[in-house]
Amino acid sequence: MQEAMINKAKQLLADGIVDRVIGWKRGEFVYDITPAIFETAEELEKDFVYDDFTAANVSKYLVKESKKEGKILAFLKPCDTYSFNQLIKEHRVVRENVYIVGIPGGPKLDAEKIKEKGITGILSVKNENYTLKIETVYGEETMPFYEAVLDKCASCKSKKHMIYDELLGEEGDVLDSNRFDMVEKLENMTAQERYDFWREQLSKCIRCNACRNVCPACTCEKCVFDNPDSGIENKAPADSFEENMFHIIRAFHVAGRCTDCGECSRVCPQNIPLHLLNRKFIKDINTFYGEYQAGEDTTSRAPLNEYKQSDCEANIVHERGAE
Amino acid sequence: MNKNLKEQVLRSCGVNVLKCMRCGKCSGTCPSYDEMEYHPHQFVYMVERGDIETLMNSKSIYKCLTCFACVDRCPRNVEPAKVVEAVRLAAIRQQGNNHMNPNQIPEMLDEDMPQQAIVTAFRKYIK
Amino acid sequence: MQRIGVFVCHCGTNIAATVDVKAVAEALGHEPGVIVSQDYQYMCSESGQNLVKNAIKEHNLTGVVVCSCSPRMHENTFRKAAASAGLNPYLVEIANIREQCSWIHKDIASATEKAIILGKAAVAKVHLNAPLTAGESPVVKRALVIGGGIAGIQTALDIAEAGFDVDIVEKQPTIGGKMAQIDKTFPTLDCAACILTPKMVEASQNEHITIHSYSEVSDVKGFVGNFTVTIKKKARFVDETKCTGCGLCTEKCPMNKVPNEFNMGFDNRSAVYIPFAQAVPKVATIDPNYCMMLKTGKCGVCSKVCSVGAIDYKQEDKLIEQKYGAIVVATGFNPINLDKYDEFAYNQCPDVVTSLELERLMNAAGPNGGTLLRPSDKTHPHKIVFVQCVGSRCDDSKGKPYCSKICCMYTAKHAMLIREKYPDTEVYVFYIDVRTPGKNFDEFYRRAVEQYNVHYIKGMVGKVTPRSDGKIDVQASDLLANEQLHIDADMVVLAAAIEPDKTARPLATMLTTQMDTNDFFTEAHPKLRPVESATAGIFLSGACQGPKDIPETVAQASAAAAKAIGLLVKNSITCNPCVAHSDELMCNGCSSCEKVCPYGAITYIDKEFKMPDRTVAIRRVASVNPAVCQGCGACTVACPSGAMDLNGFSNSQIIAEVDAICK
Amino acid sequence: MQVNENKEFQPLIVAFCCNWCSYAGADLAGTNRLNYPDNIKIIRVPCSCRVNPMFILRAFQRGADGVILCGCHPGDCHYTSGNYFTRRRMTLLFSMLDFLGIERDRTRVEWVSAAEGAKFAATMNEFTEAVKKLGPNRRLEDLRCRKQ
Repeated sequence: MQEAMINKAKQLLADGIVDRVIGWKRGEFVYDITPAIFETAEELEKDFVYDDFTAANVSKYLVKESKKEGKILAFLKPCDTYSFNQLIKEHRVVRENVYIVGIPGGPKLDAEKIKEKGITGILSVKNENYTLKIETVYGEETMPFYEAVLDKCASCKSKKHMIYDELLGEEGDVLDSNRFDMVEKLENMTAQERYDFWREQLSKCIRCNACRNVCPACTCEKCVFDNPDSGIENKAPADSFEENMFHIIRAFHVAGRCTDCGECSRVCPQNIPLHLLNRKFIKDINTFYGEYQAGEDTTSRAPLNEYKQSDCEANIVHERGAE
Repeated sequence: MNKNLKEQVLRSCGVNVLKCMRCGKCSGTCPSYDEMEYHPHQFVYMVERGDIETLMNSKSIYKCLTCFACVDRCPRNVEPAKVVEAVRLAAIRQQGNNHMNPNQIPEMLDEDMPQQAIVTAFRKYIK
Repeated sequence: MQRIGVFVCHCGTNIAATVDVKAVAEALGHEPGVIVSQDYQYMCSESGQNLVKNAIKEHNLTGVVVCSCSPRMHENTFRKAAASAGLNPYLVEIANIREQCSWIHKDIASATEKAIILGKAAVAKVHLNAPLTAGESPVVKRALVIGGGIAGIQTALDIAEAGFDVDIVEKQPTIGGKMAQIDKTFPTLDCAACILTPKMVEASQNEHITIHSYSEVSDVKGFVGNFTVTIKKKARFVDETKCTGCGLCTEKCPMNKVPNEFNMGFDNRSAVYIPFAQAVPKVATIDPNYCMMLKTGKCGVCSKVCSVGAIDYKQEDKLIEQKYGAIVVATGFNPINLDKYDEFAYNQCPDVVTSLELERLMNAAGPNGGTLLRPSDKTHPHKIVFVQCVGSRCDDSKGKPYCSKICCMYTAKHAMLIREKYPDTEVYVFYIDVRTPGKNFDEFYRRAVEQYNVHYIKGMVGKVTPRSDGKIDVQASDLLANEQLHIDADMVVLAAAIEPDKTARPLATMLTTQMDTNDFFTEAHPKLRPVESATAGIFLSGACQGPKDIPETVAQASAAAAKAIGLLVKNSITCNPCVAHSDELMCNGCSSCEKVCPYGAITYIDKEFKMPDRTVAIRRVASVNPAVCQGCGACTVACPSGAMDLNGFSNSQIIAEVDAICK
Repeated sequence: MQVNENKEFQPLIVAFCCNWCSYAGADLAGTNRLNYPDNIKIIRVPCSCRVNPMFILRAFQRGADGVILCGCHPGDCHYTSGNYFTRRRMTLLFSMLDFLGIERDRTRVEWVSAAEGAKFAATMNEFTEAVKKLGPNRRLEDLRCRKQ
């Protein structure tokens, strides 16, 4: 795939269709793949990477990139196309300035999960018939591919591209995913258990803002948490309440806009399952107001910007089962 | 008025009789009208009043053809045929011990008995 | 530094009996920024107000808090007092210590404590109050009426009468609407044309009224007092200014088998046509769907016979842009399509007709010259059955949930007219309820029964079956006699439900006005503002707002005109200053706010921003029109970045109140 | 949650009331001298849709034990549609607070018209009782503020 993508990018650059390419390059470690801009064939040859660790969603970068002069080529995985569509809906990207090549998505790998197995000093990872051959400084190790899959890929919702100019590889389908299983499990706990669960998780938050910075729905020019007039400005949580508040408000601000790309949890250095908050909103929206998938199209109204006279009352929350 | 009976009928037909606006289109459309002592709109009204025994004792419940013309044409989706059916069911259920007792099942089962027959027996056995 | 004055009112004993007002004044005097804190017997009295005014002047106050009754009662009083003393009226806050404290609590200690907290919240808020000035926006002295039926005509005439220019946009080639098709009107039985056509002529001759017939509204921009509307004048292929309406072209046109919609398709017209004799404007229109010249380029007869050279096959749709101060919607109604009611055999049998069709069949200018004949064989009908409530009062899945209101009366009218003209004809009316609320309405219906011997039968028709002998079998139940009937009728007339015109919904979107689920326009308040839409400057006239008969329509039309005139006489309108505003630096241009704004007050502009690196970036940002915004604040919560805020109830003000209460 | 036996726990409750219906309803309750507890402190907002979830969280942060939001009945909003948006927003917010294990009885939305003074008083009595039962808000509070 990587080869095909480099060739496609080189061709589009050569034909003058695009001026720049957003792709990925490798950082210090093999599993450390980050988005990068390429402008020449040479740069592409040298650094362009697309492998099992290439999970980063580049849609958000296009907010800035698409406003620059010239056209940019973006390789979007199915999940990324949802984010991109949502950004079009919110007028955050200039569609005409982006040439989208749809590429097949994951499942992508989570280096943390490999490390959890005690495998460190990773030099290279190869997938051979769904067994990972891992070369480390201490010798070669193996582990089953599926045990190292990113959480967000394990509950993949769709292999279908929502928007593209051109497609590399086969088009997939929208999947029946099990993504709400964990939300449901939590819902079935008692309030105290849920409280304990979230205290344990959210108390780990170090407010590095990685979730906010990676989130394709968090594209505000200035975040309310950085704005002294908003009344909730804060740079770092001083207490447990502020730990909660940041994540509640963030989830609320992206409610109905979050495409469930799962990047927030992927980048969280503390491994807080932040996507569960977003999924809770998605699940509630689906149950209360009908199925809605943000990013599926570019025109529909977000559920929070819409209403029906027959909507349920807020006390539905109180009536749902006992504590 | 028998409140339990009314509740049972309403539950088994699932019809909201209060939706009826008394237009009589059901009776206007009913092919068995002249055969019936009580007519479709009366069924709806009498069930609403709880006057169900009268209906159960009337031959009218067996005259409904369940052609569903009334269901199709009712402007307010009241579905009178379902009400008639529910009253008929209430009458059938009360006809003595004509239900099979679950305890009786095992001795009656044999290899060839179709599953559906067992289910049906719960309703109509003995009759 | 803030210099705040606090004034605690005793309200006689209303407050002072349960709240220790002196303690409240004392406690609030220690709040930061408060430099004067007083109590007084009756703060709203003239001497009380003078106390406030003098304190403002003497201490050069920057904010005033009055602890008294509900702000719904005296907020304006104190704002005016402040203004007269030179303090911006929006720097006054009220702490409600009567309705929400002294009147509901008995214990003096806790009531006093609560009053102090409420006062502190008001002080905290007033710290953040900004002086607000009500803006003004000019009013264009011209009105637009959309729809040229009786509602639109009446509204236009009334507005013109007051001396304002008014344009009527009508999508048909002539104004007149449904009323022009009606034969007689209830309950007086006078001829509809005789009372309508003079109004049509009056409208065409009024110097203040411009009629854009065969035109549609294609775009609406702007806001109250200053709408910019694009009107599409559809090509009629006839030069309106030249055509004299002589009608020669319509006689000579070889394409003369076009179903005549004015007569509900019972006869034919030609491809070039004038809808009816009294049409206004009386100008021919070429129907491009049938004209041979336009379709194949061969014919040209009309052009040859036209002595003034008015025919222009090259004419194209034209867009006109015009500014208006007020818009009146008068898009009217249509009978519903009866396709889904098979049981009435409307599509099978030509002798089953709707009431509007019957109007044409009985009209002297109709297809039979006023003699009522069966459409199928042109024979005289001896038995006619009327069916009421066809498609009205239904479950949502079966038709319209509402009562169409006019059917009971026009059916009585039809029945009566038929019995009067043809005493040998039996008339049956099947009804569910006969609804006749209106002046002389029930008397009218009783006359049909008692004097004209119309057979009213309570019960709905179940099935209509055309028979091979030409008769129509009508099967129905007579609920009162408790029997099922079969009537062998010659004709069946269906009182079809009425619904808003199909153009109403796209129009509502353009106007950002609201509609109910049945596509009727929603009035700003069902009781108190029945002819205004919730969008300022847009008024509702006639059946577009709900089913109405002619007198109600005319009454509402005049009411809408009065409201529009009330707006047009002003040179400018004062806006509520407590409106939303967007901080451009923070706005993402995501369009969330626009989606929740009920007034369409928010638009987006592309604005240049100088970036820190000295480049210039163009960003889409929201801009609130203060003349249109009503200050609900829905946008402030929809805005994820917090760029949107509300004057008078800003995020920081409300949070200051929360903090003061929760301290 | 343990309630102090000796001294009855007095919750602090913030009520956001829309100017046109509920605030007027509260005034009517006052005019009719219908008692409700002094635990209730009302903040006036133009419309229930003005209430940002941040305000509610802020109240909890600063030590409120319950927050109630009152608006016009659906269909009666002065601004025609504000309360419909409120309803969706608050449904989702409350559901989220519940998901985080915050006692659901600490939050409520109630529709009170300008004519329903009695309903306003009854609602406030009921809500205060419900919050009293839950005891002090420990799961959502700013520890710094309590220490003072």
